Parts: sequence; C-alpha cells; structure tokens
Amino acid sequence: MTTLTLGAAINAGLSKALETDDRVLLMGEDIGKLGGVFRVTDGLQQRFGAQRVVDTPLAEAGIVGTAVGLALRGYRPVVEIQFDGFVYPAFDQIVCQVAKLHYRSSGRIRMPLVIRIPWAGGVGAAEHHSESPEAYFVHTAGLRVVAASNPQDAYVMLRQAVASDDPVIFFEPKRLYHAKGEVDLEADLADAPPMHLARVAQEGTDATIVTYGAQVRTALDAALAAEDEGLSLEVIDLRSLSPIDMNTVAASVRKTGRVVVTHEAAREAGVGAELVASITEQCFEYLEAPPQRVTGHDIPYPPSKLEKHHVPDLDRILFAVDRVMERGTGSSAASAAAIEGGVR
Amino acid sequence: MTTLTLGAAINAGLSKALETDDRVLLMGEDIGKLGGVFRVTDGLQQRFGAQRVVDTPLAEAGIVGTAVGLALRGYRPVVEIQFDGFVYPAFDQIVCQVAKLHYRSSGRIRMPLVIRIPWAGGVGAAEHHSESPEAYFVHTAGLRVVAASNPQDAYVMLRQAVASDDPVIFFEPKRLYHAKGEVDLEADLADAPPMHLARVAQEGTDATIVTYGAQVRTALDAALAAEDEGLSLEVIDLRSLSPIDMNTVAASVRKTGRVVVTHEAAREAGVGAELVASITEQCFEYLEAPPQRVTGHDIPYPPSKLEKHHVPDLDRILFAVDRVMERGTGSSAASAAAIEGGVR
Amino acid sequence: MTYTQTSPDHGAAAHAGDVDDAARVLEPDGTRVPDAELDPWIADLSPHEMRALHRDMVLTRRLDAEGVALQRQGQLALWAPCRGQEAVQVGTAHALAPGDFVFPSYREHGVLLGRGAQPADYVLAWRGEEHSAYDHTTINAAPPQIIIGAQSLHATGWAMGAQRDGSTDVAVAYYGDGATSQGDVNEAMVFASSFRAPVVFVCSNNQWAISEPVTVQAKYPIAGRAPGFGIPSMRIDGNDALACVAAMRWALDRARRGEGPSFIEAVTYRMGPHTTSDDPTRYRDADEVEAWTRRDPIERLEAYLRAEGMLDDSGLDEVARAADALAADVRAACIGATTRDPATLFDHVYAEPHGPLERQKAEYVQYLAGFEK
Amino acid sequence: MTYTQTSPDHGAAAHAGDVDDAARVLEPDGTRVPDAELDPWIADLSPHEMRALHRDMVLTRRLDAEGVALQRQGQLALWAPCRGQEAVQVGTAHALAPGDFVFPSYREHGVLLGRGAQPADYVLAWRGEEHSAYDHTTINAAPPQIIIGAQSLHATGWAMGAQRDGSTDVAVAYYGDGATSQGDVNEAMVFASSFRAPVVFVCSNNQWAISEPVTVQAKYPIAGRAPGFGIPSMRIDGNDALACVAAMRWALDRARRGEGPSFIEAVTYRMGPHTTSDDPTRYRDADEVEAWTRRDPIERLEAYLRAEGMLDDSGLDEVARAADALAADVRAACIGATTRDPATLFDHVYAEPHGPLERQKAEYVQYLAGFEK
Ligand SMILES: Cc1ncc(C[n+]2csc(CCOP(=O)(O)OP(=O)(O)O)c2C)c(N)n1
Ligand SMILES: Cc1ncc(C[n+]2csc(CCOP(=O)(O)OP(=O)(O)O)c2C)c(N)n1
Ligand SMILES: [Mg+2]
Ligand SMILES: [Mg+2]
Repeated sequence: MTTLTLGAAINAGLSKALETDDRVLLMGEDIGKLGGVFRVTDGLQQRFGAQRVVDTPLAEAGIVGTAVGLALRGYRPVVEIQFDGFVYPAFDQIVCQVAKLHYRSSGRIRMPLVIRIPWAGGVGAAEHHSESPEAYFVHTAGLRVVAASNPQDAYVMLRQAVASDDPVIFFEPKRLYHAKGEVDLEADLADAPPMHLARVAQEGTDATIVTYGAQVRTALDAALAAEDEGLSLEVIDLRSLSPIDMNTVAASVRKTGRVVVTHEAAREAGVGAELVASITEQCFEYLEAPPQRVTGHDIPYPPSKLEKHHVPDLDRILFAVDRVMERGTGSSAASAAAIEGGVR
Repeated sequence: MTTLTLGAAINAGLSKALETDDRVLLMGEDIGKLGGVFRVTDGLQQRFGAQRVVDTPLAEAGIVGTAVGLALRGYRPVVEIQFDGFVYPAFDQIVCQVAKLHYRSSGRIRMPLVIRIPWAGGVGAAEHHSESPEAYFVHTAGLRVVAASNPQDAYVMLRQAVASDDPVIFFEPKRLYHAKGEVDLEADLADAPPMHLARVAQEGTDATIVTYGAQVRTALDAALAAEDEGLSLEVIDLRSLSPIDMNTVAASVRKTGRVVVTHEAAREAGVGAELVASITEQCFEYLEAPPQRVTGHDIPYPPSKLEKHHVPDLDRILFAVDRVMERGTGSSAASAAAIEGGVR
Repeated sequence: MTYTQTSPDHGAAAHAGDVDDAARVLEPDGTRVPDAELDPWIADLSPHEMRALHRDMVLTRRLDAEGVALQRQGQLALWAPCRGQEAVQVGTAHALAPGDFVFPSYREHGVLLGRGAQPADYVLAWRGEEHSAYDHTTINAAPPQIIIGAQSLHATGWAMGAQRDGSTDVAVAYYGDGATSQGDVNEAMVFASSFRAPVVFVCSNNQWAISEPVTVQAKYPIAGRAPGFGIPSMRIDGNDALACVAAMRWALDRARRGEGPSFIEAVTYRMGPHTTSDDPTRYRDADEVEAWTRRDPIERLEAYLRAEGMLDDSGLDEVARAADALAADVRAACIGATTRDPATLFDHVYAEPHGPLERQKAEYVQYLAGFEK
Repeated sequence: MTYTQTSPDHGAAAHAGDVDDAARVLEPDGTRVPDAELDPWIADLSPHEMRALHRDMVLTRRLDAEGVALQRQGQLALWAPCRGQEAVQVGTAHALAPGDFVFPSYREHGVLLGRGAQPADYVLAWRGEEHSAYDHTTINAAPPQIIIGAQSLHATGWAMGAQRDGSTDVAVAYYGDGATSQGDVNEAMVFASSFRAPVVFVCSNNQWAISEPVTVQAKYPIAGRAPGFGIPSMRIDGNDALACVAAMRWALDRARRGEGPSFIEAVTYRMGPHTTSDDPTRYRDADEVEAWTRRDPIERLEAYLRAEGMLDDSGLDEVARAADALAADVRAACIGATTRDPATLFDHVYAEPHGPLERQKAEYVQYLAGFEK
C-alpha cells in the first residue's frame, strides 16, 4: 500500500497502462512537458516519449476524432479534456462516432477509448471550469461512464477503463485531486471489483444516500453528523454511472426504505432522476417516503463566490435526510452547520 | 379554421413571424430555394428575400454561433437544424453560449433564438436521421424545450417561441409532418395557452399516460384500444419538456393513481426519468403502483428495418398499462395487436 | 498545378466552381494534353490499367443506376447517386495500395468498388438492414460516413497510427465541397499538418451540397485552403480519370515518403439528385446539367482509349456485360436480403458484457414471445 | 505585407513564430522604418494620438500588474496577464469607432481599456463575483470569452446583423494562436467570407497556448490561412503599436467599404505565465523570454516618441501617475466588492417567468432562512 493523492493515483494508473500495453497512448492539451494543468500526466511524456504522450492542437473535436481513427488502427487512446466545460466541442464525435461505431459496424469495430475529464466544482474556478456534464453521457447508449471518489478506485478504475474494449468517459472529481488515500499499486486487476459495480461506502440502516464523485465525501460527512442525531445512514458510492449498479442500490433501499440521491449536476433529467425513477420502479413497495434529490440548482454554474450555495453540502443533504425520515425539517441540518467548516 | 399539415402549419407560423417582426430571420442549410428538405420553409425565401431566409454554409456550430451574434445585434434568428442527428456539432454553442449568455451577463444579454429540429424516427430514414436528443437540452439550464404534436400547437407554439426572449429548442415530430389538423391562423396569440403548459389530450380515470411529440398519437391510439378493454386512460401531451408542467401531470396522477410515461428516446436519464422522479416526489401517497416507462431501448437508433421494434408502439404502451393496472401482463397488448396495423 | 497561391485579388477572378483552370491530361473530347505536374505520375500507366479504369467507371455507373432503380421499386429506402463522379472515385481508388485505408462519405460507390466491395456491401445499408454493410477490414474502408466531414478526423488519426507503426500505409478521407465548411474538416487539416500524418484529403467538388451551390461554402477555389495549413494541394479536373490517378499518386507518394498530408480538389459534377428523395429541378437549371453532360468522365476516357486503339467494340461489350452482371448480383443481394431477428437489436451496443442491457433484451424477447402464443 | 502566398516550399523556411518577416514601422529600438502598405494608414496619426497610444499601453501594463498583485493577495481567484501584448490590444482598439463591437477573449485587458471600461469591469469576473462584470452595451464589448474561439462566430453573426442594418459598424473578434485550431474559428472564416461580413479577426500570436508553442497549432505563419478562405490578411509585428493601428485601420476600412472580412496576425509574446495558476518555467526557456524583453512594445514607442520630441520626462511622469491612479481605482473596486445575495443565484437564468425555477428559489431562500433562526 502506498499513500497517494487521487491525482497521483491516476498518474500511476496511466503510467502502468503505458508500460503494460504499447498500443496505449495519451492525447490532450498541455499533457506533455507541462504534465497537464492538474499535473495528472506529470513526467509521462519524459518517460514514454512524445509519440505516446501527445500534446495536441487546441481542438477537442480534433482530439477525439483523431483518437477514433487511432482506435480504428488498433491503438487504445486515452484522451484528456482539459476541463469539464471544454468537452462540448467534442460532443458530436463522442455521441455519433465514439458511442455508436461498435453498433454501426455490427460489432466489427471496437472503440477502446478513454476520455478523462477533470470534473465539477467547488474549487473556486472561472466560468466553464466547474461543469457536471455526466448526464449527457449517461443518456448516450454505447458509452460507459464512471466516476472515482478516492485514490484506490481512481487507480484501479482507470486501468480497467483502459483495458475495456468499450469507450469509457472517466470523470475525475477535481476538488479531490489532492485528497490522499491508500493505493495498492501491485494488486492484480483481476482481483479488483469490476468497474461497473457500486460500493457501499458506509453501512447504515435508517436511510440510504446514493451519490458519486466528490459528493461521496460530503455524504460520508453527512452520515457522520447524522450519527450524533442517532441516525444510521448507508452511503452508496455508485462508481459507475452507466450502467448503474441497481442491484446494490436496490438492496440498500429495500433495507432502509428511505433514500436521498445527491449530485452536483442540475436536477432536471439528471442522473438523480434516473436513480429515483429506477428505485421507484424496482423498490416501490419498500419505500416508506418519497425519495429526495439534493442536486445543483437548475441554473448554469454560478460565479465562484456563490458556488457554495450551488454545490450540495452537508447541510442540504441532512435537510433532505430529515425529510425522508419525515422529521421536522431543518433541525439536524441547522445543528450540523457547526461542523460544516471542516467539510470542504 | 384552416386544415393544414403540421409542416404547413409551421410554415405559416414562420411566415407570420417574418411578416410581423422584421428582426426575425431564418437560417439553415437548404432552407432557401429548396424550402428545406421537408419543405417547411417552402416559398419563404422567395417572399422575404435571401437576407431574411438565409442558406448558410454547411456547418451547424457556425449557424448557431452566428445566430448568437445576430441576437446580440438585436435580431431574432430562427435556426433550422436539418435533422435531429446533426445538432451535435452545434452542442457547444448551444450549451455554453445560447443557454448561458443571459445568465453570464446577469440578464443584460437576451438570446431570443429558436432552434428548430425535425425530430425522431419512424420514417424509415438512414442512420443519424432519427435521433431523439431532447433530454440533453432538458438537462441544460437556460434553454426552453418544446415539442408540438399537432398542427394547431405547432403553429401557435412556433410563434410563441419566436416571441419568447429566451432561447427555445423547438422539436418537430417529423413523422407527423404530413398529419393534418385544423389550425386557427387568425387567433390572437395572447388568447392561446402559454407554451409552457401541458394539455390533457384525452380525459380518463384509470391511468395516466404522459408523453409528447409523435408519441401523443400513439398514446391516443392506445387509449382507444384500451377502451375496448373497459379501461379509461388519460393522455397528457406535455408540449413543454423544459419546464415540465408538473401541475397538470400531478393533478392527473393524483386522480388516477397510476401512470405510464412514454417516449422514443433512450430510457437511461431520459425525460421519462425526470417525469417518474418528479411524479414520485410529488404524488407519492397517491401512487397505487410503480410508474412505468415505455421508451426506446438503451441502444443507438437501429437500422430502419428494425425501428418498429425500437419506437414504442401501441402494444408496448398497453403492455405497460396492464402492469400499472396490476393485471396479468400481455393480455390486452396481445388483443390490441389486431388493430395495430392502422396505427403507424 | 500545385496550389501555392491564393491571392484574394487573383481569387476575385477565380470561382469556386470553375473547372477550366483545373489541371487535366484529357480534354472533354478525350484529346490527350500535356500537364507537367501530372504527366510524370502516369507515364507508366499501362493500357491494361487504363482499360481497368474505364471498366470500373462503367461498373460504377451501372451499379449506381441499379441503386436508383432499386429505390424506385421500393427495395431500398434511399440511394445517393454518384453519376458524373465516377472518374474521381475510381481514379483515386485505383492508385491505392491494399494496405491503405479509405474513409468514405455516403456517395463513394466507385471507391468501394475499387476496394473490392461485394454486391451486398453496396445496398444493405441503404435498404435499412444494417448501418454499415461491409467488414471494414476486408476492404480497408471505414463505414460510410453520414455526419458531414467527421471522417476527415478519423482518417487523420488512423494515419497518425500508421505513422507510429512505421508502415507506409496511407489514410484517405473522401468528402464533398459542402463538407469543407465543417469545423472537423479544418481541424483535420490542423492535426494532419501538425503531425505530418500520411493522409490524403480528396474533396469531390461536385458543385452542390444538396441545393446549395459551392459558392455558399467558398468564394474561391477550395484547393486554395490547404496550403494555408501547410498542406500542398492540387486542383484537378475530376472528370478526367487519368488526372485523378496522377494526383492521387502524387499525394500517396508524398505520404509514403514521410512528407505528410496532401489535399486534392477534384472539380466534378453531381449529375443526379442529391439522393432519391431530392428534386434538383427546384434549385438548378437544366442548362447547367446539360453543359456537364458534355464533360462526361466515361465518354472522355473511352474516346481517348478508342483513339489510341486500346479499346474496341468487343472490349466495350465485355465491359457492358460485366456491368450488367454486377448489377444483377447487386439486385439479387438486395432483394434476397432478410431482416434480422429483432433480438439482435441489443447486440453490439457494447463489446463487453452489460447486465442492464441484457435484461432489456431478455424482457423484450419475452414480450415478443407473448404475441406468438 | 498583404499575405497572398503560402507556398509550402516557401513556408518550409518560414516558421509560425517568426517575427522577423512581420510588417512593422518601428524597429525594436524605436527607429521609424517605412512600410509601403502600413504607412498610408498612419500618415495622419497626430502626436496627440501617438501619446494616447503610449499612455494606454502604460495604463494597461499597470492595470495588469495590479491584477497579478490582487491575485497574489487573495483578492482575485485568477488573472490572465497580458504583459508584452499591450501594443496589439491598445493599437487595434484605438482604431475603432464607438459603434464597433469587440468580442474579446479573457486576456484582452488593453482592448477593454480602449473601449472605456470602468475599474470594476476589469476585476469582478476574476474575483468570482460575476461571470461578466461590465455592461456590453456601455463599452460595446461582449462578455470575455473563455471557450476558445467561440466568439469568432459571434462576431461574424453580429457583423451580418450590422450589414443588414445598413450601418458601417464593424465587429472585431480577438483570439490567440491556439484558438486558430478550433473548428469554430475556421467556420467563422467560412461564414464571414461567404456573406462578406464586416468583421475583423485579430489573432494575437503570442507564441504560446498555455504550454504549447505555436508550432503545435501551425507549421507555417497563421496569417497564411485566411487568404485560402478568400479573406485577405496581414501579418504584423504585434509589439509595434503603430503597425497595429495601421493594420486595424486597413481592415476596418475594408469592412466599412463593404469589402468584407480581414484577418490580422499580430506576432507578439506572452511575457508572463498563462494565468496566475501557471508556471511557465516548466516548459519554456528563460532565454526566449529574455530575448523578447528586448522587443518591449512600450519601450519601443517611448523611444520613438522621445526621439521625435513628442514625449518628455514630465509627460512620462504624468502617465505614470495616471497609471497609478487607475491601479488604485481597480484595487479599490476589487477590495470593495461585496458578494451578492445567494437568492440572486436563480435570477437571469431565463428572461421570462419560469415557475419551477421560481419555486426552487423560494425553497432555497426558505431553507437559508432556517439557519438564521
Ligand atoms: C453534420 C451534418 N449536417 C447536415 C447533414 C445533411 N446533409 C447530408 S448531405 C449534405 C450535403 C453535403 O454536400 P457535400 O459535402 O458537397 O457532398 P455531396 O452530397 O455533394 O457529395 C447535407 C447538408 C449531414 N448529413 N450532416
Ligand atoms: C474549448 C476550450 N478548450 C480548452 C480551453 C483551456 N484553455 C484555456 S486558454 C488555453 C490556451 C489558449 O491559447 P491561445 O489561443 O494562444 O490564447 P492565449 O492564452 O495565448 O492568449 C486553453 C487550452 C478552453 N478555455 N476552451
Ligand atoms: Mg457536393
Ligand atoms: Mg497564445
């Protein structure tokens, strides 16, 4: 076991992937000498050369489109989109080509492409640098979508994503890039839980919080605060957003009968909508209260001075927990405000 | 009242808008002399000139991006995207600029842009010509998204969309372009129901079908078939997909206690997910059975010879109705198969 | 000529649709004329090869007519005719090596023929049975691209891969005049130039993008764009098969020698409608079409071959028979096609196991089974 | 010079970063040199105007330094320094008429100054209080654009509107060398050319796109691209303020006379980091930066004005005081800024009433009120 930040864990995963398979190559803006604006590819160009760690022209459709061609030639490109808000110029190539080529060719073409996206807010960034576009990709058949919440998962899931013969959108919660954790760099990939499985991040019995990415931390903090109120919350880290591991989610909801879904992206037709719909369909008779969604508001991401009012925090999660517990709302939330300072 | 096809009703709406406001202009590929590949803009260039009905270069980002600039200069551009599958190159301009400029400028800039999209399948078209991308736009704050299901709505809502100071994604169900209906071309816009309201297309008491676009017809056919089974189905035509008129939806669900949501787009994180989630949140104690979603499968749109297995038809809707009615599934569906021939 | 100059002043005279100043070695009437840049590349072209070019053009035209007929008869949902564009399609494909890989648009029937497509390959997608009928590895051709221009980036990426493999394989992107307005096509030039990728861009300027004349996309000759990206270009008469072979050989040779991308603008004409759904009489003059019949690519090469004694009536008969045979095979492949089991709808969305989709499949199969009772 | 030729052979010698062959009227040491194409456009430039250019460049530099300082002190979240690029920003803005409209990127502080921005306008977005601080109608400038290249299309569309209005207003898009790789920027050239839109594209080739040298985007001078789209271009020394005024006047004049778009590549250098978050020592040599200090745009004009007796110590003192005063005002506007009420988060998502969002707002306001009890 090694202690690594989430960013360093991804770096280690990329390094291992480059080492293991010479058809793997990295492409992106500023990923070479600079090592990426978050230093996630630090040192890789120096080690593997400019043919395998490629600084591309500044054009996201171009990056993804040429990666499609490289995949057709037998390569396994790992593409970096510099920030979440810059993936949209590549949307056409992702939706019409990356996602569909396997289907369009009746399975003859494979698209083992990974698209890494530093993702979401809470870091005081400028406009377009704090987007949560995951629902767009979850709604797109043909893509797999994952989001790591800790260094160990980041390392393992990155390697699984690279090994997958399907295209994977790999979301990296940028406000956790510096969060540390233990990583087993030597473990056999075959022993690791498959990428598509969710993880019970904390067991509990009174209500379930389903979330992913950086919100997993916030949910765990909320569970801790709720303990003081005598509430036992189960926290599920989805890890895979498409497909969603409904077995794990439904098992938890059947146990607790109450569920709060939280994410940073807007609510309307977000991943939370899919979760609440699927939970309702599959666990209807177990639900003791309507599920609650705690999400970013249905607004564009706000200026950074106001982002703390947009990204759901501990209090907003607890407020929703109170509602699913059918308790007078606001009580535990207000009391939890005291410990909020330490959370983000 | 005049009898018009849905396509002709939109043509009439565009014509009226061009007539009424000289800041309105139309832009798109082949909309001039040809009158659009569906003839929706037929005769308009001849009547209003090439400065107001503009054949653009073949580049969707360019069309939408220049429309943004025209809006900044005080124009009200109505953009045509030739087919649903060709909107993705413009996705970046739509999501980062069209949807956000009003917010980004603290309300100083207005984006009175309409983006018309011939939409969805069932017409035997080639690849990329039968897409249902509405959920992407519904998930995007700052956009309004509407879908007409009949000539009267098409005419009125088009004019309301052009009059709106917000950007509107205007979906035109292409398999209904030739469907006829009565249109009141002279009615005062002020008397018409606002664009954001849903419509009870048929009243019923046993269960509610919520849908939009071309599926409204299929749902009405299903309701007719269900009558033979002694079932009274209420059909709601959403008309507006963002915002969704939950008042109308919830009122119906509170009445029937049972609901089927249907659309052609993929299920995962689609508009149906939002509907089921919102219905569950708002009508939990009224629900007598878990809501059912009847959607396109979570696959890319298939080759046209197979599309009848993808686009939800009467039978699949009735099958789901049986389930929400908690009746032995398959019975009414199988019996309804007899009348299916006349449906699509 | 190599396009090295795009002065706006010069350009003001030129017109994006002009064919007169495009390079050629055969005049419309089949007369052989010298061209210093093109001639070296076809000096060794044998009579046998020239006859093959002619034959493939005839086959392409016949096949194309069959596609139109099958659509009219309700056997195909749609067809995009390539009549008039046989020279650029066949000529450029002819110059390829087996290891090269083409990225065609929907209209490149002659390119597919040149790559060795089988009868069913031409029609199953247009019939709506499959999105892409052929195996890309068998004929080294990507699925036909409908998203205008997207394939230009795929070709560039494939070429970057070929370069990394140390091979001499070349990627070829085929697209139309309309496509040159798309961001993707321009980004492809940036990437190709930046990485010196062994890719050839073949732009068939057939004067129309559905109803829009090329002048909506470009005021000046399209070939003038590439040099600005550091990519040398040629502007050739796309109805002169020999010029098309020559230009393609020039471009392929550059690519194989590590000199990077090239651009070919082949000035040609779409004699038919955009697709069988289109009615070109709404937007273009009969005169224009009529004028282009006098530049027919097949008649041009035929006249030359006859004049040179390389082709006679019996040779022509043989070609006509081969063309009819191909058409018959295509027709048989089309009419004999059966629609696959709806359960296969759910296959190949993912290459690896996917539980939820497998459940959707099982449910749908079960649902369908309910009707069989 | 007007860029009319982009031969790949010629280009092989040229380099996208070369500044030596860019047109100028002031040598780096301030010596006035003739340039036949530029001279006529600045023949009437008065000493007063030249002093104003100098002054605005000094103000821009001071303001920029204040931005960096405010960021270091935690008052701003980020800042994108423009040091070294003052001549192209101030020079081109200087040539504008009030009715013209600029579409800047995030780095164009000198352009905003030229448009009459107020102190708070420079900093509130960087502080994270607003996405865009200024009123676009007051200074005729669109919100600063972060999505690289997107504004090139907006400028083109605005110009199409101005054209329809029969006005002589011109739109100006500002972007960097990196932006030229984006599809949008190329599509903007297609639309501008096709519609002869009165728009000027000003590309500040500052040699770097974050850590990528311009050669990743372009092998040959960027100015060579526009002519291929039918857009005349000039490649000028972007550190020569007089050349920048001249080129901009040339371009604006063309636009106002109905001759359509023009392209200006101003070869300059980003002296500082990409933003305050960047560490350029990781990717570029101190030597290179050092060499460019000797081409400083302010010193260059200053040397010329002094030599010509147009500026003396007291004039310089006065400018320095004005610069300090501006910096103080900017600092005060920044430090004095307050964060708005969180309830306003929900405002201006839509221009027209929106029930569901109003309910979200009401719920959130009520939720917040719960903490105040
Ligand atoms: C992204 C995209 N936009 C629009 C279309 C619709 N469309 C299909 S073909 C075509 C014209 C293409 O013209 P050109 O590139 O000249 O090729 P040609 O058809 O003449 O061979 C258009 C607009 C499309 N297929 N893809
Ligand atoms: C679409 C998009 N992709 C990536 C980025 C990240 N990014 C911000 S600035 C920049 C470099 C821009 O370089 P250039 O165009 O030369 O302008 P400069 O910063 O040098 O002024 C990049 C890659 C972005 N803002 N937008
Ligand atoms: Mg064409
Ligand atoms: Mg730059």
